[in-house]
Amino acid sequence: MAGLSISSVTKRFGETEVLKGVTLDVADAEFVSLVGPSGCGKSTLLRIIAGLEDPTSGDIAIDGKAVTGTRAADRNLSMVFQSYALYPHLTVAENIAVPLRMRSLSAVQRLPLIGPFLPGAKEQRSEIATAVQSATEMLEIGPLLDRKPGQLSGGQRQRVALGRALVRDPAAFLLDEPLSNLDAKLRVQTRAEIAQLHRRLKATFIYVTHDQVEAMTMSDRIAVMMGGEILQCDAPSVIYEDPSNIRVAEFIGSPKINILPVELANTEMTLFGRVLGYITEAAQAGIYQLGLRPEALKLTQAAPVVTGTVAHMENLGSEVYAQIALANQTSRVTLRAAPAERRNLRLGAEVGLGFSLKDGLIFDADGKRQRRVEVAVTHEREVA
Amino acid sequence: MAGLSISSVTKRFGETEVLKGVTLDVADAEFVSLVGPSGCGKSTLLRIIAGLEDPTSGDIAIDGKAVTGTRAADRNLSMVFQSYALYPHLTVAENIAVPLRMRSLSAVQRLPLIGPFLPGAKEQRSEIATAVQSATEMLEIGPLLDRKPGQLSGGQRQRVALGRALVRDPAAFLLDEPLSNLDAKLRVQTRAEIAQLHRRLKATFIYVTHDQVEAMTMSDRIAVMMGGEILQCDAPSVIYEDPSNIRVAEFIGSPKINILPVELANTEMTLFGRVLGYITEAAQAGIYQLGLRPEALKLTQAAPVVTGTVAHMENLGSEVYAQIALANQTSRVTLRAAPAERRNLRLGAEVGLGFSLKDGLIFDADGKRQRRVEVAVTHEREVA
Amino acid sequence: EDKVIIEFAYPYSHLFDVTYEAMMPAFKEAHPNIEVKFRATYESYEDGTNTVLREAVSGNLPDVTMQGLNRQAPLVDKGIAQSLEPFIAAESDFEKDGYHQAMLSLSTFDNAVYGLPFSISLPVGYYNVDILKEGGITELPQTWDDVIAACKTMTANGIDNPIFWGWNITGNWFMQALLWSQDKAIVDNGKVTMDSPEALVALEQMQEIFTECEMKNLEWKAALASFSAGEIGMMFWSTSALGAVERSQGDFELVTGPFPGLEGAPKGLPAGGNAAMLTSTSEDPAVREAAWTWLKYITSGDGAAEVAKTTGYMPPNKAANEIILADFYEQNPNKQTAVDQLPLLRDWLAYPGDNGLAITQVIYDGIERIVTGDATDMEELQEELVEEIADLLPNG
Amino acid sequence: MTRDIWKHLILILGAIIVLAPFYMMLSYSFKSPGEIDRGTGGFFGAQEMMVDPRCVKLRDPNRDEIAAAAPQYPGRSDSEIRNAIMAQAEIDCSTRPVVFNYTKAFIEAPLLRYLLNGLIVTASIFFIQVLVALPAAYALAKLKFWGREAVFGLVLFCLLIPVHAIALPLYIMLAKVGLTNTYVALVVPWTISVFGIFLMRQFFMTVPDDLIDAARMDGMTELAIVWRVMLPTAIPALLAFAIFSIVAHWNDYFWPRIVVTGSRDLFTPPLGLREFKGDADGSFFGPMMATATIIVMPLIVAFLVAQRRFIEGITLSGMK
Amino acid sequence: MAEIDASIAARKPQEVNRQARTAWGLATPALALMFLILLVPVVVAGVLSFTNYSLGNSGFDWVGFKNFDRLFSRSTYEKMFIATFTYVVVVVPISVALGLGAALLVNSLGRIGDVYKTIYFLPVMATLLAMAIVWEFMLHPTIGVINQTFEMSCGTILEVIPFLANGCADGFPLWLGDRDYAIWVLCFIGIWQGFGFNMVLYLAGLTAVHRELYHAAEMDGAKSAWERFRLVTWPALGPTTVFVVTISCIRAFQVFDTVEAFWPQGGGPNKSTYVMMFAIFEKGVQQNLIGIGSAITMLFLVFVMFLTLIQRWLVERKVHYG
Ligand SMILES: Nc1ncnc2c1ncn2[C@@H]1O[C@H](COP(=O)(O)OP(=O)(O)OP(=O)(O)O)[C@@H](O)[C@H]1O
Ligand SMILES: Nc1ncnc2c1ncn2[C@@H]1O[C@H](COP(=O)(O)OP(=O)(O)OP(=O)(O)O)[C@@H](O)[C@H]1O
Ligand SMILES: [Mg+2]
Ligand SMILES: [Mg+2]
Repeated sequence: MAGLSISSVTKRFGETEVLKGVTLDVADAEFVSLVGPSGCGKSTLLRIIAGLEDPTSGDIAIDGKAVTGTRAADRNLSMVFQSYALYPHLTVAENIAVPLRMRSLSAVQRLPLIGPFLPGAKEQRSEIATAVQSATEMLEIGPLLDRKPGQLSGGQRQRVALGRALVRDPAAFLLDEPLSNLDAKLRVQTRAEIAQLHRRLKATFIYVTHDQVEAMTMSDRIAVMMGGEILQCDAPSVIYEDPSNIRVAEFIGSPKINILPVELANTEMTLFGRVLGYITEAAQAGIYQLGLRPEALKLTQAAPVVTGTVAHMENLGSEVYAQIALANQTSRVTLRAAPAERRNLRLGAEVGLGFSLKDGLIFDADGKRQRRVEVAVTHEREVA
Repeated sequence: MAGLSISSVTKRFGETEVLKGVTLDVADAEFVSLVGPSGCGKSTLLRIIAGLEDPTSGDIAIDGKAVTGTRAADRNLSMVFQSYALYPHLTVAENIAVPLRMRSLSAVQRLPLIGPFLPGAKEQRSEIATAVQSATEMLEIGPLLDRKPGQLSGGQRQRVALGRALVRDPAAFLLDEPLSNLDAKLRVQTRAEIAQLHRRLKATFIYVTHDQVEAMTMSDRIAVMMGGEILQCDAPSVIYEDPSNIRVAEFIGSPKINILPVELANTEMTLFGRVLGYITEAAQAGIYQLGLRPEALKLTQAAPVVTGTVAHMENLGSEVYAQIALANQTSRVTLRAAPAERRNLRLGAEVGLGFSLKDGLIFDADGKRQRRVEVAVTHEREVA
Repeated sequence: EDKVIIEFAYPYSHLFDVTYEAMMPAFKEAHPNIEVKFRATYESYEDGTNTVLREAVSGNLPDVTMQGLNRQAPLVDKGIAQSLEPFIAAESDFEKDGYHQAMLSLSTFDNAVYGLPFSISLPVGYYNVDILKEGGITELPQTWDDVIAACKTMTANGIDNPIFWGWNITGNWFMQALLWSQDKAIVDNGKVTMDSPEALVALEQMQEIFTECEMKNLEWKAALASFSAGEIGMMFWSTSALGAVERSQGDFELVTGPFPGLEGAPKGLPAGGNAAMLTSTSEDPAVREAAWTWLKYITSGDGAAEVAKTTGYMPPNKAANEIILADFYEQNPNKQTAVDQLPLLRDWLAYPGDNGLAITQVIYDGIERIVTGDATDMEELQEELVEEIADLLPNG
Repeated sequence: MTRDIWKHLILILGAIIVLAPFYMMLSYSFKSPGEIDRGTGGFFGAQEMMVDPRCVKLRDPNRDEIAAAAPQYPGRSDSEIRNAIMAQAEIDCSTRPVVFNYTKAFIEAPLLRYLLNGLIVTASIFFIQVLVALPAAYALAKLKFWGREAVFGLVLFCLLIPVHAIALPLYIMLAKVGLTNTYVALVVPWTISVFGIFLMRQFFMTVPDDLIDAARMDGMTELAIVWRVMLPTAIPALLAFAIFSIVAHWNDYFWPRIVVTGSRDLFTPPLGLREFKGDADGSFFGPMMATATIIVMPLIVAFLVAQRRFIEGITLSGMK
Repeated sequence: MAEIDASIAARKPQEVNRQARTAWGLATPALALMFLILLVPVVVAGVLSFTNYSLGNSGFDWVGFKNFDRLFSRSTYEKMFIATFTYVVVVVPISVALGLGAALLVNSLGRIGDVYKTIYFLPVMATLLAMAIVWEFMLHPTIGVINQTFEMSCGTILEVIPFLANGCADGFPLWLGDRDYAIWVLCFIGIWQGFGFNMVLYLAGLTAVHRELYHAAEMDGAKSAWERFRLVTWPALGPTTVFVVTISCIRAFQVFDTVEAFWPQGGGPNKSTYVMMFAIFEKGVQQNLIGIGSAITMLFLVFVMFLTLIQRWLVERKVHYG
């Protein structure tokens, strides 16, 4: 149980600088998700925390103690590898038991022939067996205990890798996309199990994922990483609702946030030449970007802010995403609608869209969030 | 361009029967997604179609011709492996070029030293280079062309694997979870590219995925596989809205469908002792199961069908899932709500729920969909 | 009672194991307090010498060792073998034990005896009477000219392989045989006499035999096999191989005959075989005495008799004849041939200096060039050999 | 299937060439000396009775013995008596060649003892070699450290050193500490196998780094990684090494003959062959071939057992 | 900034030390034994190569480079180089290729392949001393099976082959006693004895090939076995090949046992098989000229080291590990 502190860690592979000074403090028992585009350096950061890779510069501290120079085996961390890295010669049960055997049995007790007969070994072995048993049951791989990794499906391998990490009680867990190959049902279930484990063990978690649902639902904080830097690290709702950067806003949320160009001149904010409102405080005039989540857009017949035609529809069953090609513009916006609204959203149908400006996020031309720009709304156009 | 027909294929690994008679016809240019729990046999089926594994019994036909005994290389299919299976000694560019080189260059033209100087080789080589170029640009791995797979991140490897499959124009594409390690943004983008490729090439696709959004949005049909059998294969909306089996209904949709026990006696349907409606046609009396999607449940103060307390909340930013522990019952139901409704959904808050019976799916005790049970609704309790 | 243990090593187990086994019971009876520990046998004479040299450096020499006759000199030079004179002096009736004087001289260096010969062999002719008959030869040849003539007759009569001449026997044995035939020692006064006219005669004689008889360059195992298989008419070789030839002899009549000479009978022939040397490093007089007792026992009387009976070698000591039957040789006429040649017995000489063995090799290579037809001009060859040998001599 | 037939044809042709000498060896181990030298008798030889010369020679009577035996042969001359005794001896000493060859192998050369020595020596050598070489190979393959290239260069250099060239200094070193003519002398010079280091290093290079990292996360020390991860995943390579090491030292003729100059009790199996070697005086090929056949048998059995463990594609199957 | 730099500077060596310490720790037993058992004797040999030491002598004289000087002036040593090179150049490529070929064929046959595996490995397992005797019998010019087999072809259609025609007319080669054939016989036996071992090494190497890669190659249209070999097998066998080639080369340079068994005296007809190791043995052991023997050893080492370096430089660049 320990906090982690990562200070200005950089990492180069030859010419390429993969991490460009990452600083992150993770409190004891905190669950931090690490999200970011593929190749941004998440796995590398994890490996550096684990001590498997040396940072080019910067320091890692676990529980306040600098661990530079401490071997991975001595950092007492547990990790799921993106590539699983199962021991090919061991069965599922043995794979999962390895970290326990390594840490709880003495070298003598581990000996193949005499080991089992040493004093104390028997109890410990049965303890290990119990732990393995409960881990495999939780991950629904109970019937596979005697298989070798080569005889497992992709998802089963991933679960074994997860089991091997979760069976212990380390200072912190480092999980690198541990659920990517699981089906939705199992994923939800495992997510819940991990969350529960987190609560029970009060362990620190660093959790790399591409699944925003996972990140949003499990984390205390989400760290959004891009191009080797952490752009923002905040509570999930803050990340979603109050991103400090347009790249964070664009990255989080699916479908992607709609970005519309707005202009600020004097105190007027205009979209496609149409005044949206007046700003209360003076701000630099110029082109700004207005971010609107798909759920912020509403279909409306009466006095729509923008109009367009339905260009594309995606029906997820529980909801519908519609892409609307804006009239007289090249850009499209995406709208999230309830299945019931499908009848209004036939392809090619003309629709009007409205939104409440308070749901909008304003960024400057560089993508920096402009929190100071407060808009006094002139005409509300919400639909019921 | 060809249809695929899989007829009663079975597969055993030693004792375990992995496929228990799978029959599936895929039309030419159709896009079929294969979903199902981890370990249900999806990859195995794909490998059998590809000709990499022999079925224990059953037949595969491509384009009407039985391909039993035809080698994988001669079936002209393209595949993404769940484990990527990149050639470790080749660069990204070379990896992607392999299928083109193998099929468009003659053995002599491929020779390392003299090959490039043979007549026609130069044009073909530049054609290949162009194809590789466009594939890598589409997948955003352009800058990595000269790296070896060992120097790539997990998601980058997956994209290379995908590139290698998509660079060709085969009879059919077999993709085994090709996007599992990509971030949401890239995933949406790649999904769109694959959909576009599908339209452009009019190729047949069999697409294994755990991501329901992918399955729902890309497919012409979704085949739901469980325990080595295909339970249902239908258009996405049918699968979601009109599943023929409770296992399909439970598997598709996240959060999971809520299942409540209802009783049918005479012509009355009751839930927890409360009459929901009357059935028009006579049906066998007994216990049935009522399936209600989370979005079918509505918060209501006025005359709720069931009441309960909020037990757990998950905020995804764009929407909120609330688990409601039903009053006087052990079971919980999940509710999908808009972020705006969050204020009503504080943990521990008492809430009333209503639903429209026409949104409910009725299954018998064995989980078979009971389509004949038509309910004459007595009291509608929808909320505005 | 005090048991004295001595260690003893000898070459060629399958030839001599039986000899020692046969003499052990009598020895044990005569000297119950001496225990002889047999060391691992030497694989060959060369191996024997090398092993002793190594053991001399590392300090674990056996008490008594059997060495090839031509290998004694280096061991004496290097001070590893010890003079037997003190022991001989202490024996009252040593001469009576009846060593052939010629044999004793084989192991005498600077007028001191360093070894006692144990088993002696001489070059002889092995003849396949059936082939000779088929080839039209009825008389055993007496000179090399006879041999060559016989070859020609036989070849004319369709015999493919008339002869094998054992030039490749270790230590330039046959070269020395041709020189001794002319009563010339190959080492004289510390000089190798390869530059003598006799040496040239020897070389030319060899060339004549090899070419005129169209002799194939066989390796010795192949030669012995060929002869045993009845493919070769005449084989000139050591008597010691008689046992092996008889053992695997095919269906033909075998006789041995005296070694031919250049003109008439040879004037001398080099002795092959091995001699027992004292190499004990023990300070204990009892051990040394026991070693001498053993050494004397095996080379005289009872011991020597077993050599005659169990091997193709001749016993080193006349006393042996008292123990074996007088008509032993009548019953084994093929073994008689060598005995008949005993008066011709001469030293199998070692070349002087550290390079002695290298000189052996130079001459071996030279002869090989004759067999393979690589060297045709014998004078030239002689010159080359002389030059190379001069290079290798201690003061050369 | 036709492809396979074609493969079988090639392989069988190769097998015939490879096997021919073994066929001969086995055949010789059955035959009498004459049949061997003459190349007759087919595969199994005619198995006519043959006389064991050693047995006969040992019964060759001396003058005294003939005198002692004289009463049994009244009226015969000494040489007639000797003839009679020898005739009886020849009858008593007759055996079938196959029996002769194999009994010689086991009795004249106490082959069982030699085989046991061989077992002790090869097993100890292999055990120590693995113990020493594997950690070094692992360090060279998977750890980054200053001087790695130099160490590897040294390994390569040592690979070049021919045993024959260093045998003498080694022998003297061992003699100086009084170890010649001991098992130790047979084992110690081979405890370091640069061959093994090089071989295992090459195979360790192909083990994925992630696997090693996983082991580190699981709390294994580097030494534990060597035995618990590298070794099991490189089992085929280890088997290849085992085969090499065991074959080389089981059959080694050169070194044992240098250090074992004392009692024959320390002989390793191939030295048993020398019992029948006579060079220019003629060797005993039948028993020699019988010995050779017996010597190679345990190796063949070991190989058959070992090759069952050549499992396919073990290294990467736990990886994505 | 300065602080950070200082901390980097302070930490870096310590961290490198950690890996290095473990690594050295793991390698130390091997290194210690290597020095004691291999390098010390080599140094001793190096020193002796400047002397005229002979075993049993109480001392020795320094002779400078005389021993080395000798090596280059005698025609015998020229033959030594020719024999050694011929052997290496013939045996290495063929035994590596045959080993690889056999491994691939055997591997593709599955269980039945085990039979061939065992058979091909027999020559490696057999005691050379005994096998040499068998070969001598087989190669016997008249009663050996080889020439007898050739003789059977006399008078048949096979006689159109010049080799057989000559043999039928003038007798078949003496093989071991024939200066034109001896070296080839030596090579043949070297290959016969060695390729099985290469096969086993390659078989071990083949187990490290990811099976899924073959599937990928199939899907990519690698139809022929050759294409799959080029695309998957050969690159995956890179590390094995480096090993096999290096070892085969070194073993070929060190060929000795066969020569000693066949031609214990002199190194073959007209020194046609007088390979380097035999020269070392002949001088250093047989003739007890330790000085010259050591000099040849030194030359041998320098020489083979040089070639190994070149070869590694050529091969290693192209090999992909893991
Ligand atoms: N070689 C094998 N031996 C035994 N069982 C195997 C073997 N390969 C796969 N299986 C089993 O077959 C079943 C189906 O495997 P498959 O890989 O097809 O699953 P999948 O549907 O692709 O699962 P996932 O979504 O986890 O990849 C699994 O339960 C797996 O354990
Ligand atoms: N050994 C290496 N040599 C060079 N570049 C490397 C090496 N390993 C990784 N990289 C690069 O470093 C970057 C970060 O890799 P990393 O594995 O940390 O990404 P990631 O965030 O985990 O991505 P993903 O989500 O795709 O797994 C990538 O661009 C990758 O190409
Ligand atoms: Mg990653
Ligand atoms: Mg799968």
